[in-house]
Amino acid sequence: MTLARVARFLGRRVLHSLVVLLGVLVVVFALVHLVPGDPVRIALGTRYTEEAYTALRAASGLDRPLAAQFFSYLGGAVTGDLGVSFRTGQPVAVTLLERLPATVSLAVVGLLVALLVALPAGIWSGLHEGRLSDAIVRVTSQAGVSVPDFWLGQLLILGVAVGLGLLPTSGYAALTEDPAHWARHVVLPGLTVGLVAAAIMTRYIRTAVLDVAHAGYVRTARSKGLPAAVVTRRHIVRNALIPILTITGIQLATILGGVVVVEVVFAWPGLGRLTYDAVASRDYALVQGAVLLVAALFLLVNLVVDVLYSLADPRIRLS
Amino acid sequence: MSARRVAPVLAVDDLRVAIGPTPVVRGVSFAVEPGQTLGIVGESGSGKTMTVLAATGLLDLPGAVVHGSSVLGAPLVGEAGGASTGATAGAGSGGTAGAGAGDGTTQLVGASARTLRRVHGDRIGFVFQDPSTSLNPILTLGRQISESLEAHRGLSGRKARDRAFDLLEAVGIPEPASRLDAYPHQLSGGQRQRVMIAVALACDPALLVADEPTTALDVTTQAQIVELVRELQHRLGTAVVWISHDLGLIGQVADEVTVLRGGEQVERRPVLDLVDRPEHPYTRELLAARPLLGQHRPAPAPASAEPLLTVEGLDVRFAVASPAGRTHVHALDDVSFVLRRGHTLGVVGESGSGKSTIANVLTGLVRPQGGRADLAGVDVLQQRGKALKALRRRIAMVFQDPFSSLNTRSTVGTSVSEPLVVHGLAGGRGGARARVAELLRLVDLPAAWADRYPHELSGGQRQRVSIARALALEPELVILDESTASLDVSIQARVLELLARLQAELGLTYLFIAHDLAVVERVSHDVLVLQRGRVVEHRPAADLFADPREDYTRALLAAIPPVRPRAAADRPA
Amino acid sequence: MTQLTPGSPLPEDAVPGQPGGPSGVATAARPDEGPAARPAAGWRLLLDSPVNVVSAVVLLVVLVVALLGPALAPYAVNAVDVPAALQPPSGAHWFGTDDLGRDVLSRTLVATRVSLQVAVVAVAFALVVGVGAGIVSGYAGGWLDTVLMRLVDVMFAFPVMLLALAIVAVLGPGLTTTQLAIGIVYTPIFARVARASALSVRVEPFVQVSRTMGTGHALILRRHILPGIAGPVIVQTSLSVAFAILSEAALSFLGLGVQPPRPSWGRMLFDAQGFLSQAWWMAVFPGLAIFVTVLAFNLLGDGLRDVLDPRQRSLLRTRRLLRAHRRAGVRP
Amino acid sequence: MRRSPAPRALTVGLAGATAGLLVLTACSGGGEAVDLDGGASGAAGGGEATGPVLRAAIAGEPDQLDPQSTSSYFSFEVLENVFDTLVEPDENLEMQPALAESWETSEDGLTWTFTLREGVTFHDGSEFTAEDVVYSYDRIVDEELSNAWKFGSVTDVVATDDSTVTITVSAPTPNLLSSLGGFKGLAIVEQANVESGDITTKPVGTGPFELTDYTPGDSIDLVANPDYWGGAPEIGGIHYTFVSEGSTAIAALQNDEIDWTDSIPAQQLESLEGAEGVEVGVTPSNDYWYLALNEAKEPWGTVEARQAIAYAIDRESILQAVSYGTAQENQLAIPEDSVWYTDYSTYSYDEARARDLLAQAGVTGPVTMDFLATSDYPETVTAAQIIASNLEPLGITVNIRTVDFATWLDEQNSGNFDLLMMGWLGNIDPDDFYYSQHHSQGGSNAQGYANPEVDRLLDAARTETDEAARKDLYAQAATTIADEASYIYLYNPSVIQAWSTDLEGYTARSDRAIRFRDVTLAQR
Repeated sequence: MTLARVARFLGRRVLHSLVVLLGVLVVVFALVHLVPGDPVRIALGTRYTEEAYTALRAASGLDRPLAAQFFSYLGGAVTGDLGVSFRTGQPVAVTLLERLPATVSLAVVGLLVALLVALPAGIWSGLHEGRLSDAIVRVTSQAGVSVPDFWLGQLLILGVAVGLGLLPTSGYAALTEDPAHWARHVVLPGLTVGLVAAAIMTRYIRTAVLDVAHAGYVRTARSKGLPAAVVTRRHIVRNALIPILTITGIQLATILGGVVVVEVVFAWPGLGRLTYDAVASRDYALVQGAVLLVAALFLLVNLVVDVLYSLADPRIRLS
Repeated sequence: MSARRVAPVLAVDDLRVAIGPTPVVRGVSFAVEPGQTLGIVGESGSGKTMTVLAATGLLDLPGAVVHGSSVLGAPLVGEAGGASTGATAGAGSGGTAGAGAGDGTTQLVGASARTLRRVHGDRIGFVFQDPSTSLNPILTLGRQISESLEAHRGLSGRKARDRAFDLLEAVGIPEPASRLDAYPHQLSGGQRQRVMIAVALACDPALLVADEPTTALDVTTQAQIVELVRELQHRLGTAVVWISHDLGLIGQVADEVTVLRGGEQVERRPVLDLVDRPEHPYTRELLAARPLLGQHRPAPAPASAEPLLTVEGLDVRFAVASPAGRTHVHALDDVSFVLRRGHTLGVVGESGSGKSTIANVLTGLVRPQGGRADLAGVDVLQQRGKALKALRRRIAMVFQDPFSSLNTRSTVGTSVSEPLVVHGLAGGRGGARARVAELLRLVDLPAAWADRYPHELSGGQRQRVSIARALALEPELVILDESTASLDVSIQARVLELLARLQAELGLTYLFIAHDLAVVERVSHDVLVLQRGRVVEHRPAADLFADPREDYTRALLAAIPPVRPRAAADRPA
Repeated sequence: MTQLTPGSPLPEDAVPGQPGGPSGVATAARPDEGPAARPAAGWRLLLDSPVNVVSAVVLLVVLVVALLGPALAPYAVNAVDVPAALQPPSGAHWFGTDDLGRDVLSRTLVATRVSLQVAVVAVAFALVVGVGAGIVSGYAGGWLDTVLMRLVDVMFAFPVMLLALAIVAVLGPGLTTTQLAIGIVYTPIFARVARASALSVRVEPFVQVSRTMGTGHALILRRHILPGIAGPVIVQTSLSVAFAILSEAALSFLGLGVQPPRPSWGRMLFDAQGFLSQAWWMAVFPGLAIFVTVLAFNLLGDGLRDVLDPRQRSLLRTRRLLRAHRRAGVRP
Repeated sequence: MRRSPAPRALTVGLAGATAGLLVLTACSGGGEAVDLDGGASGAAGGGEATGPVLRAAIAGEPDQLDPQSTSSYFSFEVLENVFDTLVEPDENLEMQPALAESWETSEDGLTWTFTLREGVTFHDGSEFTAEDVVYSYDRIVDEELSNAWKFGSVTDVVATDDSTVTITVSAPTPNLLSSLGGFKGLAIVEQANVESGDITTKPVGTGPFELTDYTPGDSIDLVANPDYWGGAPEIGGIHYTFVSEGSTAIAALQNDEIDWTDSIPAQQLESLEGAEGVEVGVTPSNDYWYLALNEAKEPWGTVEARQAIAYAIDRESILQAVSYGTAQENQLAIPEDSVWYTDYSTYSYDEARARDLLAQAGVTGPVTMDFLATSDYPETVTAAQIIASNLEPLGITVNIRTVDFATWLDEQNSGNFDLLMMGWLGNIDPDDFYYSQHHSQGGSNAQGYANPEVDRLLDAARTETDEAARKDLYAQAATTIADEASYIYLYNPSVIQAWSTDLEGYTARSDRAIRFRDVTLAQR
C-alpha cells in the first residue's frame, strides 16, 4: 500500500469537496441577496430613523458592492466569522455552535436506531429473496419510506406520551450536562428520525446484499462446500459491507439536513429548528450560516465515508 | 464402449432437468473414470452447463426439478496422490444420506444439502468461466485456497498456509510466497484462472468440473491452461469433466466426448472414433463447420488491383482514469499497411493488441495522435464537416455483438434504412422500403422481416441485418470487427460464406479483424499481425501461414488446437 | 430432435446476468440461438403482481379525488362552525371536525388536489430541467459534463429540506414558491439519473454504428438516447412524485407551503399539532392520506423498475411461466 | 403603549442606532452553558442565597435583555424582576413609589420633582444616584429607542442633587407617572453596563433578582438580591426555561418539573383546571384585539361600509375559537374592571343589517379583500378564516395573507392591506389606548382615520388634570371611534398562567407583569 498513492487519492477527494463547498458558499450568498425586501429595513421593524438605517447598513457592510461583500463573507466563513444576526445581535457562528450538539446527538441516535433495524432486516431479506420474510420486509420498508416523519412524530406523541404518558413530548437538556434528562427526551425524536431512516436503509442494504449474492465468487464459495454460515458471513456480508458503508454515510448526512420538521414537532433546539425560526423571523445571516454549516457537515461526512471506503476496499487501496 | 476397468468416479444415468414446464435436459448419461477426461460439447442453449451442475448438485435455480441418477464413486483407499491424510473431517467417508448404496458411493441427485456440502470442494472441485468474477475481490488468495482445506481437512493456520503455497506453486503462479497475501485484482486473467484451479484442487478431489474454463482467455493463455490441467491430471489422477462450445479445444483435452444439442445427448464416443467416424449428422455438421488451419483459402483476388487504403505511421494514445489518478496507454504505435481493392486484409492479435482501435480510427470514433490513412486519394483522418459526411458513405462497419448492434426499439426496416435517410438517398417512403427489401434479399433474409423487431431474430440473423445496413450506402471498404466471433460455429460458417459471395458479387474490400487465426486464414488475402499496438508481421496470407517469420506469429499458430485430437498422438493403443 | 422451444426463458448459463466478456475476445456468452418468440408485453408483466394492481387502483382513486375534489366533499371546505368544533368522527362527520368546526373529511379530499398539483408541477420542472442537463452532459461529455456535474454536486450538498426552506424564505411562502423550491431541489436527482443512463446508452454499439454512418446528433438523441433513458427516468418520476408530496407536506407543516384557508395535508397536520391531546382525528386522517398516496407512488415506482429493467424483466417472465405451470397443476 | 401583544410573540425590534452592532463578549461558543460567575443557580455574586429556586417556563426566548431597546414580551417577563422604574403600578394599576420615594408637581403642573430612595445599589454594588435616572432617560430620547415617544411632552430631565430629579414638561401631563412606571421599558439602567455592551446578555439593574447565567436557546438563571431596597426575596432564585409547546409545559407542570408557566394554549385550560397540585390564574388583561379597515382603499373610506363589516362578523365564534371562552368580549378598548371603562355594545351579528349598510355605502358588485394576518400570532389566522366564512354570503371574498411579524409591520405601515387584525399590550392610561391609534396625527394610525372632533377630544383629555372631566372626554372619543369603526374592537384576552400549589403569594396581574419578589416556595 503506497502511502503516496492513497494520499494522492485522498487529496483529490478533499479538493473535490472544497470545490463543492465553494459552490455552496456562492449559492447561499446569492440566495440571501435575492431577498425581495431590504433585509435591514425588515430587521429594523417599525420605528427607526434614517440614521439608524444607514448606520446598520454600513455596520453590516450591505452598502459595499456585491463582489466585495462576497469575498469578505468568504474570508469570514473560512475564519469561522459568519457575520452577526440582525435579530439577536449575537455572532452567527456562536449561536450555530450552541445548537449543533442537539442536532448531532439526535442524528447519531437516529442513525443508531436505523442501523439496529435496517442491518438485520436488510441483510436477512437480501439473503432470502422471494421468501415470505423478504416480501414482509419489502412492504414494511416501503411503508416506512412513505410515512411523513413529522406525522410519525405526532403519532408517537399521541401514542406514547399522551396516551401512555410515558415519555415527555418535547424539551431538551445537553447530553454533557444532564445525560438522564437528555436520554429521556431523545427517545421519541430519535425513534421518529431512526425509523424513517431505517426504512430507507433497509431497501438499499437489501439491494446491496442481493447484488453480492448473485456474484460469481459466491457460487465459487458454495462450490467449495463451505458451511452456509461461512458463505454468508465471509463472502456475502463482508462484500456487502462496502456499499452499506456508503449508504450509512449518505443517510447520516441526509438526517443531519432533514431533521428540521422533527425538531419542530418535538421542540428540539437543534440546527433545524434554529433555521426554521430564523426563516420565520427573516434573520438571513442565521439562515445563511445554518445552511452553510449543514452543507459543510454533509461534505465532511461524505469525505469520511470515501476515506473508509477506500481503506475497506483493496481494489482501491492497492489499485 | 471400452471395457470398464475401474469403478467410475461419476456415473450419470438418464439425467433429466426441467424448469417448470420446460424440459432443459432430456436424458443424459455418461461416466468418468479416474485420470480420464470427459469432454461435453454443444452450442449455446444445448444444456451442457445445466447437465453438469444438476449432476453434481450445484444447481440452485428456482423451479428447477432434477430426475435420474448421478452417483459419485466411493473414494479409493488412500486416494491417489495429493495430501489427503484421511484427516478427521469426514473425508470421503462412506454411507450417505439419500439413495446412496452402502458401498461408499453417493447419489447426488436429490441429496441433502449437508451431503452435498461434504462432497463439494472435497471430492468434486469446480472451475467456472469468468476469472474476473469467480474470486472474492476482498479476500486474499491464500485465504480463498485454505478455506476448503479448513472446511474439509481441518487444517488451519500455518499448515493451511503451507498447503496453499504448494498449490500456488503447482499451478505455476510466479513467486507464490508474495502472492499468498495478494488480491485477485492484482493478477492477470490467466493467473486468476490458475488460482481457480488451485482452489478446486485444494483437497485433491476425485473429480474436477471445468465449465468453459478458457473461453474468456486469449488463445496463448488458453493453451497454457490446457497444458496445466493435463499435467495436474496426470500427476493427481483426477477425473475431469471439461465443458466447451469449441470442438477443437475438446479434441485437445478429452479422452471421451459427449455431444449435446437442445438438452439431448446426440452422441457419446471416444474422441478418436468421434472425429474419424462421426455417426450423427449434427456431429458431422459441427466437425465440418470447424475453421481449421490449412483447410480453406479465399477465392483469389485480382492481383493487379491498385491499393484502396494506405495507412502510414498510425499513432494512438489513450488516457485511462483510474481511482488513483490518470495513466496513459499507447494503443497504436506506428502502424502501417496497404489494402488493395477487392482484397481482404486479416488483422490478427490478442485482446489489447489494438486491432479494434484501427477500426475506430478509420470510422472516426477515435481521433489518432498521428499518421495518415489514404482512401483512394482522400486522407480519412483530416476530413471535416461535409467532406467527412461524404466519406462516411465510403466506409462501413459491422460490430461484434449481434444483440447490441441493433436498437431493440426500432424495427429491422428502420435500422437498415437509417443510413439512407441520413444521406438523403431514401427518395421518399416507397424508395426506402424497396431499397431495404433489396438489401435484405442480398443477405438471404425475407424482405417481409423489415417489420420485425431485433428480439424476434436469432444472433446470426441479426448479424445479417447489420451487414445489410452496412451495405446500404454501397461502401467501398467494409470493416468487420470480430463480426462472427459471437456466433456458433455452424452459423459462423454460413455468414463467412455470405461475406465471400458479397465480395465476389460487389467487389467489396474487407478489413477483417479477428483473434481466431483459422477464420482469418479462410477469408484473408493478406494478414497483419499486431501485438500490443505494434505491427509484428504484414505479409500475404499464404506465405504467412506456410512459413511464419516472427516468433509471436509462430506462438499464435502453435496455440491453435490441431486438426487431429491429441488423444490419437500419445495414447497407447 | 426437437429444437429448444423458442424464447426459452433461461440463457445457456445458469446464473442470470452472465457478462458478455470483453469485446475483442472470443466469447461464447450468447452465441446464436433459435429465433425468440414475442415475450410478454411490459404492462402485462406489470399487472401480474397484485401489489402493482392495488397501487395503480389507489392512484386512480387519488387522481379522481384530486380532479373532482370539491364536488365529492360532503361539506363546504371553509364553512366555519365553531360550536361544532373538535367533534370526534361520527355519522355526520366521518373524520370528525377541526378546531374551527370544519369537516376534516371534506378538507382532506379537497387538499388532495393541492398536494398532487404541487408535486406534479414540481417534478415536471425537475424532470425537464434535470433530464435536459443530464442528457447534454451524459451525451456531450467533456468540460460541459464536468461543469454540470459539479453544479449537481453542489445542489446535492444541500440537504433537501434546508434548501427548500431557504428558497421559500427568500421568495416568501405560497403555492408557486413551494413548487419552485421542490422543483429546484429535485432537479439534480433527475440530472444524475439521466446522465448515468445516457452515458450507458452512448457506449452501446448501435449508437457507435449510427455515428460511423454519419448520423447527426439530433437523430441519435431522438431515436437512440431518449428511448434508452426512458426506463430509469419513468421510475425516477414515480418515486420523485412520492417524495415531492412528502416535501410539500413538510413545508406546509412548517407553515411555509400552501397558505390558509386553502386546505393542504401538511397544513392540516400543522394545525393539529396544538390539539394532539384533544383531537387525535385532526392529525391521523390527513397524515393517513399522505401515507397512502406516497406509498402507492412508491410501490408503482418499484413495479415499473422491475418491468423496465431488462435483468428483472427476464426474472419476472420466469416466475410468470412457473405460476402458469403451477396453476395448470401439471407435475413434471 | 408599545404594541407587543399576547404570549408566543416573536416581535422583531432591534436596538436603535446604538453605536455599531452589539458584539457579544460574555458568552463563549462550544455549546456548553457557560456560567458567567459561579454555579448555575444558588450561589450569587453578592450575599448567600438561601431559599429554593423557582422554575418558570415562558413561551419563548427573549431576543435580548436590554430593557430600553427590546420590545419582546418574553424579555420583559425576565426583566420585570431585574430592573426598577421610578414608580410602579400595584395590582389595581395605580402608581406606587419605587426608586422615587416621593414626588410633587408645581402649581402650573409643568415641573415634577422626584425625591429618590436612599442607599439603593445596583447588582454590581455601585451606588444608585439621580445621575443614573438622567442617563437612562437621556439615552432613550437621544438614541430614539422604542419608548422615546413617551417623552413627547418632556422638555428637560435634571439631577438637582444626588437624590432629587426634576422633570419639566411643555404642557400638563397627567399620564406622566403611568408613562414612567407602566412598563420596564423605562427601567433605570447603569451607564457602564450599557457602554460595555454587556446589557444585552448580562444586564445589571437594581431589582429584586440578579441575572447570573444565560444559555441561548435553553435557559436564564436569576439569583435573589439580598440587598434589594424592598426587602430580600424569600426564594433563592428563578430558573427560566423556554417551552413554546403548550402540551409540554402543562405536562412538565403536572409532573413537577416546573413550578410556574404561562405557555398555555387556551384549548388545554379545561384539562388543567381539574389537575391536583396545580393552581390556575385567569384574569382579564389590559390588552385588546381589534380589526382595522384601510380607509385609503375604497369602499372602506365610507363609514357605512366599515359598520357593515362590524355587523357582519360573528364575534362569539371568533372568541370561542381563539380563546376557548377565556377572553371577554368588548366593543371598546378599555377593559370592564378599569376605572376608565365606558360601556358600549352597539354592534351584533346581524347579516341583514350588514347587507343594507353595504348597499348604503354604494357597494354593489362582488368585492375581494386582502386580510393581513401573521403566522407569529395564530389568533389572527384563526379569526381570518372565520371572518372569511362570515363575509362570503355578502359577496366579499377574503384572501388571507399570512406573513411573519416583521413583514406584517412593514406591510401595515406601507398601507398594503384591506383588513388586518392585531392587538395592543401593556396600556394603563386611557391616552395609551386611544391617542396614537386614532388621532389624525397619531403615530400608529395605520388605518388612516381622521375626525377633527375626536382629535379635539383626545388633545383636551391629554392635558385635563381633573379625573372626572378626563374620563368623560375619553368616553365621548371612544364612542365616536367605535361608531365610525376606526377600530372594530373584538375582545380583551385574559392573562392565563398556572403554577404549582407549592408556590404561594403569587397573583396573575392584568398588566401581565410577572413579579416573583414576594412569593414563597414550599421546600420540596
